[in-house]
Amino acid sequence: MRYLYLLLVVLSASVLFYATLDFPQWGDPNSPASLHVSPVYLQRSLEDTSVPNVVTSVLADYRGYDTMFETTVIFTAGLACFVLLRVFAPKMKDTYYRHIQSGVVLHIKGQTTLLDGSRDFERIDSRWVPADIILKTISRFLIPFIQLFALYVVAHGHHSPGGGFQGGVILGASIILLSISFDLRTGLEKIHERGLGLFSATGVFIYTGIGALCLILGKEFLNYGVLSKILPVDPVMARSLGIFGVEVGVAITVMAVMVSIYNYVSSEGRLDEGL
Amino acid sequence: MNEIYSIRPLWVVLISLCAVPLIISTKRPNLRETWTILAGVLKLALVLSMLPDVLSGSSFSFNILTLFPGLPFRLRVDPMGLIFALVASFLWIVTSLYSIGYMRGLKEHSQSRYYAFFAIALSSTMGIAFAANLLTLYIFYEILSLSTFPLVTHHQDQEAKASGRKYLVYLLGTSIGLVLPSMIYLYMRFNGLDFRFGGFVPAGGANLPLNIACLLLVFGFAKVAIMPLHSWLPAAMVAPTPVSALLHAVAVVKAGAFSVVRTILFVFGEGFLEGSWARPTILFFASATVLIGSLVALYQRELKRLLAFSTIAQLSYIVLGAAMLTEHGVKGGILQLAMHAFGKITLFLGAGAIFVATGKKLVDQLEGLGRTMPFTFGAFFVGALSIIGIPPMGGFLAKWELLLGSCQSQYMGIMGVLLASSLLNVAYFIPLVYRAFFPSFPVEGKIREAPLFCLLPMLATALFTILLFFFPYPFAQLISGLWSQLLGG
Amino acid sequence: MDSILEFIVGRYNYWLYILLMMIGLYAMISKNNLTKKIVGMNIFQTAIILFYISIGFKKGGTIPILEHTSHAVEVSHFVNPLPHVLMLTAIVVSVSTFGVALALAIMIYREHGTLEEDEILKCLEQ
Amino acid sequence: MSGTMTYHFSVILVTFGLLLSFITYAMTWIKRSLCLPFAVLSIGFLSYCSFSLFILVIERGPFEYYLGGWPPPIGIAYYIDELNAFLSLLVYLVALINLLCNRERFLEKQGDRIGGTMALYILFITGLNGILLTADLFNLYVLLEIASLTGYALLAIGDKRQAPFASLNYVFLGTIGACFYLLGVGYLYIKTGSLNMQDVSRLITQIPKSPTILSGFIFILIGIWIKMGLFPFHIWLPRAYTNTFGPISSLIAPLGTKVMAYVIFRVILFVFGKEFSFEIYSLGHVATLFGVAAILYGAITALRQTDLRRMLCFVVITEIGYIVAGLGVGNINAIRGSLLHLLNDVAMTFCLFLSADHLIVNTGTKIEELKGVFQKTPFGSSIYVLASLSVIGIPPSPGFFGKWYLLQGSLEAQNFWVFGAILLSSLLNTVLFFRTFEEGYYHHTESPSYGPKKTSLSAYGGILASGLLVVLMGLLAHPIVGHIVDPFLLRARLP
Repeated sequence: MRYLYLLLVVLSASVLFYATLDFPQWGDPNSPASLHVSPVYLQRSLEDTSVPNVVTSVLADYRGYDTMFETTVIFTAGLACFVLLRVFAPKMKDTYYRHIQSGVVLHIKGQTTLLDGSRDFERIDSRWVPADIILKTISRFLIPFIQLFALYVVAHGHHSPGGGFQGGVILGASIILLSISFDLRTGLEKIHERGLGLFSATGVFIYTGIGALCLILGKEFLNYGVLSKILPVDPVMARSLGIFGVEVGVAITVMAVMVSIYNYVSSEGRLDEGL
Repeated sequence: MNEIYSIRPLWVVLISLCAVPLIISTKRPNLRETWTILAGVLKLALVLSMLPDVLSGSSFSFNILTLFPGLPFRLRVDPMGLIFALVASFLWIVTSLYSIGYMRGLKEHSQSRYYAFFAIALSSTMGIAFAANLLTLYIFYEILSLSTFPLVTHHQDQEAKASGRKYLVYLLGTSIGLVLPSMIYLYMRFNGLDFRFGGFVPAGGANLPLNIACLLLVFGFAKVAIMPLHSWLPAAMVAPTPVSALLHAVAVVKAGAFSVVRTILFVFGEGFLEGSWARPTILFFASATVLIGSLVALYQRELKRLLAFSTIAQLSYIVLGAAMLTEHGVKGGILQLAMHAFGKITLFLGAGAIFVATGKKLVDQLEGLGRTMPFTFGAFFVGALSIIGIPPMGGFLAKWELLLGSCQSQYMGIMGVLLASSLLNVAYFIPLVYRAFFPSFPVEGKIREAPLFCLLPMLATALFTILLFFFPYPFAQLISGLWSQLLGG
Repeated sequence: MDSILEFIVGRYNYWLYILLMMIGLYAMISKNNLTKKIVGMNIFQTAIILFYISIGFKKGGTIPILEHTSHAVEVSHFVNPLPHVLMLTAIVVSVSTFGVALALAIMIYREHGTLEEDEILKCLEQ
Repeated sequence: MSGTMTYHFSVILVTFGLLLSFITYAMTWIKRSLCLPFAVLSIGFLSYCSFSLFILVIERGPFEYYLGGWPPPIGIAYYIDELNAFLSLLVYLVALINLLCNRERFLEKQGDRIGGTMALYILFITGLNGILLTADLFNLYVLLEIASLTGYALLAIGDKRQAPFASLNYVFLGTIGACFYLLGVGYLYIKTGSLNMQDVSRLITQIPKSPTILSGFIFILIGIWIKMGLFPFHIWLPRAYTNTFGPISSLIAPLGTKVMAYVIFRVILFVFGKEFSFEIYSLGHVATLFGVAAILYGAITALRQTDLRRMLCFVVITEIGYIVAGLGVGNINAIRGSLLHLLNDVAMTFCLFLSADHLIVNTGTKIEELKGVFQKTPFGSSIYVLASLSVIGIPPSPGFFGKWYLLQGSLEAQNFWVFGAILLSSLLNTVLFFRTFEEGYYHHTESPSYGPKKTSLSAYGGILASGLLVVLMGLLAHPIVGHIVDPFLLRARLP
């Protein structure tokens, strides 16, 4: 059987090699790929959209429609994890609470939500291991900076490498860091499952909504230029702003979905203690 | 000859279909059967209403849909179709009345389903009769196969299962495996499949693919039960007797025979068949079927199986008649289509009446029953005589024409086949009837007849068998009209 | 000889992606452990990303971020932005597929208590 | 204004699908009980859009839609013609009927997760629609992934023991398929520099015999073939479709594979072109080979199945075989036949899976458990019979017309392999379906308590609607060919 697999792999590889015979040299500036459409992007990006980062302008404007679906793909992944993994009825029979100041753990037989509101107690898992103090301190210290940087990456996508996806991922990572270094419940306290769900839908909604807004204003879908009708700017700047709006939407969705995928996967959908 | 564009043919087809929802939704048996009878009467009336015009040489036609380029779903009423429609729609009423007696007498289950599928089967029979091209005919032919399946397997037991399987394998297998490819080939070649008297295939019988296509069509319409594709018919005798009577003496098998006649006369025609080798092949197989079918019938112990083999033999008469391609042959074949229907249905109804009254199915058990059931056996006798072809029964006319036709044709051997078969018919029918009336043991003479609903339809068909000998007017007229069309066209 | 060498060296990025891709493909079809298969899937997808990105590269080109002042853009100075854009999408797709695959793997583990394919199949046959 | 608005329906169809699915999911966190009614309304609205779009295309002929206002090859374009507009209408109709029919069952099965499930449901059909309408090779890939990801997730709902594993297998194969497609697109891009279908097709004619283009062709084909479940790339299909939740199988089985089959036609006829595929490289032989193999394999393997839904999966494989074999024969009638069959198959397979699911709910998944089901639920069974007869190809059901053209085309091309395989498989399908009919039919009991499980009126309505769809497709076969399939073939410059 193993030989069959190897044969299959070799077969595919040989087709790949065969295809390569005809390829242009690596880095050849005169390859067809570099001559047909891409020069247009490089030449027109500034005058069309006033965005110096051509990757961003292609991403969110010339091929903005792809990117909308790309965001939807992310959203879908979060949705899929929700549908597949989320268990609404927890199977845990007993509940454990920890008194924060003293570290005493209360074991309560049967389900209870009696102490959930109390600030002195936190609900924990039976296999709970106290979070490390060094980890906690450092991450508490780092997370604001990470988040600030994330916002910068989102906002500065027009001028430097960055944009919604990258920023969103960094933002999500900061929250995941919180969940890892403390526990999942702490992360969920900062941003609840409901919030994540709504955020993930809102982000994509912003993207698609901006597109639909262009439609309502009488032009093609995602034709940001028409936004100048409602914004006090000229069509080129309107495109730039449109791109920015879209990037924000992307960032929100990516952040929310990243965190919720982590939440569902790490807790097998129970959203209890996590890793 | 003028064509009348009218929706009437469509109504003839649809009327029994419209009755189906009524039949299914009605819970009360009386009302349900009223719907059936009502639909039958309306259908017959509609068919009859077209008779005068068709007799005067017009034809009705109606386009329903276009199926393929140059190939509409089209109905057309010509004399030949009208003959078949007349026979089938008239006998449907008779059989429906009979069914009431039979089904109630035996307290059968699922009677609504029974009547509903019967109605669908009749609709498709009318469709076959009025089809204007091969594809339309094929469509109705398939619907007929499928709608009769629940009727054949009505008892839903192991025996019915085996027979139903055979029924479908033969009928669907041949129609998909043989008719469909042949039809597609013809369509590809001639860009249309419209029936035309004299055939749309041009003369020149040596063409190999066309010969094969012809044979595929003739054998593919396996409802005509030419050997070796006959064995579904005896198997289908597990059905309740009215089903056997109407479907396996009239609607289904005649639909097969009708399709074959259409194929021979209206698709390929004289010009092509004259020199082809397909024709002798057909004649050979049909003759063999006539002889073997009659011979096998001699050895049957079960009455309905005997009748089934007799049917197999008699159906091939029709094929023989059409394939002879002489005036009298064709006329005889088409007359046989009508006459055999009346004769055989009488026999089947008789068999059913015997079963309802006494529960007896085997030939041996009939001995002496003629004494207790004189009317039933009287009718049975009339039917048997008609099948044999003895005047003054309608069957005689058909045989007469067929014999005349065989004299005209170059195949004199067919005459021998026909005569030999008649003798065999005598051999299996006459002793049966004789022993029923003159048993070898004494029987007390108390008359115990079948229910009235069974008896009356049977007597009616027997009466018609005789009447048709004296007044074959509509049929004979239609057939001559058909023939003059050939000469005119 | 030189031309062959040049052919090989001049296209080394392609050889790399083929190698990477075949590693991924082999892992995907031959490994017994579902996690390994998922990892193989990821390698497989990454190889394609490498392929696309290398299409876009131009010798002497820099990242496609322009200056606001420059008017005439010398196209050959900037690498082709389109493959980057496409691959951003492909990366996202591969992350999402990875997420869904992990979710499915967790479901499988929950049900069968193992991620070894043969054990699962044995379990399913019963 | 209304005219331009209908013009925008092409994009509304897809993007509002997204918007509505986002809202459906968001409702999970606001008011869960509204998710399902909202989803039904959304799909209803989208069906309406799709219907208007179809009418527009029929009236005015095909048109392009530039997204973001950028003309292709710079931007992404939609290309809407009669065929994909009609297919998209079918997709929405199927989704709508299926959802209406199975509302209660979804709610019962998914409970609090219903919002997410409905969002996936809408996203799935939206993805399929995007695939149908787009004229951009890469956009097609992204939408393919949306349809696939939602498909993986939806298929994993169902039998807990089997479904996730089957779905994960599908993930692996589906990813290989999608990646092969992506790689193929990359090859085309490296040689042409464009992603727009029309543009690529223009540029390819200038470099006819390039190994790269050929490899791209091969990879794209294999990628799509994996996705559409063509033998021998079908291995994911039976397991995935068998073990999933019934209403999901009746959504995905008819739609997923057929839309991918459409992509094959789109790519071969409109990107690579007839000359490239059939004359320079002999796609005809390869496709015939695969098609005939799929037909025979599907028809024969189906006979061996004991599980009803699994049996139907092999029927799907056979149907895919018809479509590919028709493409392989390559003359106008055969391709007409396979496109018509593709359209009809959406309706037929849907009706088949939906009614079979109804039977399964009433009895069990095994064929032998069907005993007496015809008596138990005569209505559902009769629709099942209707759909099966259509698959067998009894006239005047839709299945017959597709087969007719396929047979005619293969006869004209004197391709007796395809001709024979289609006839044989029709006969085998007859045996196959009558085996299930026999189980359902020959078991008569007199007991009055022998009724179907409680089924809501809307479920019966849905099954009836699916049956009507089949009947309608059969009756309208000629106009469909004349107004939908033939213009498509004309533009593909097939004689």
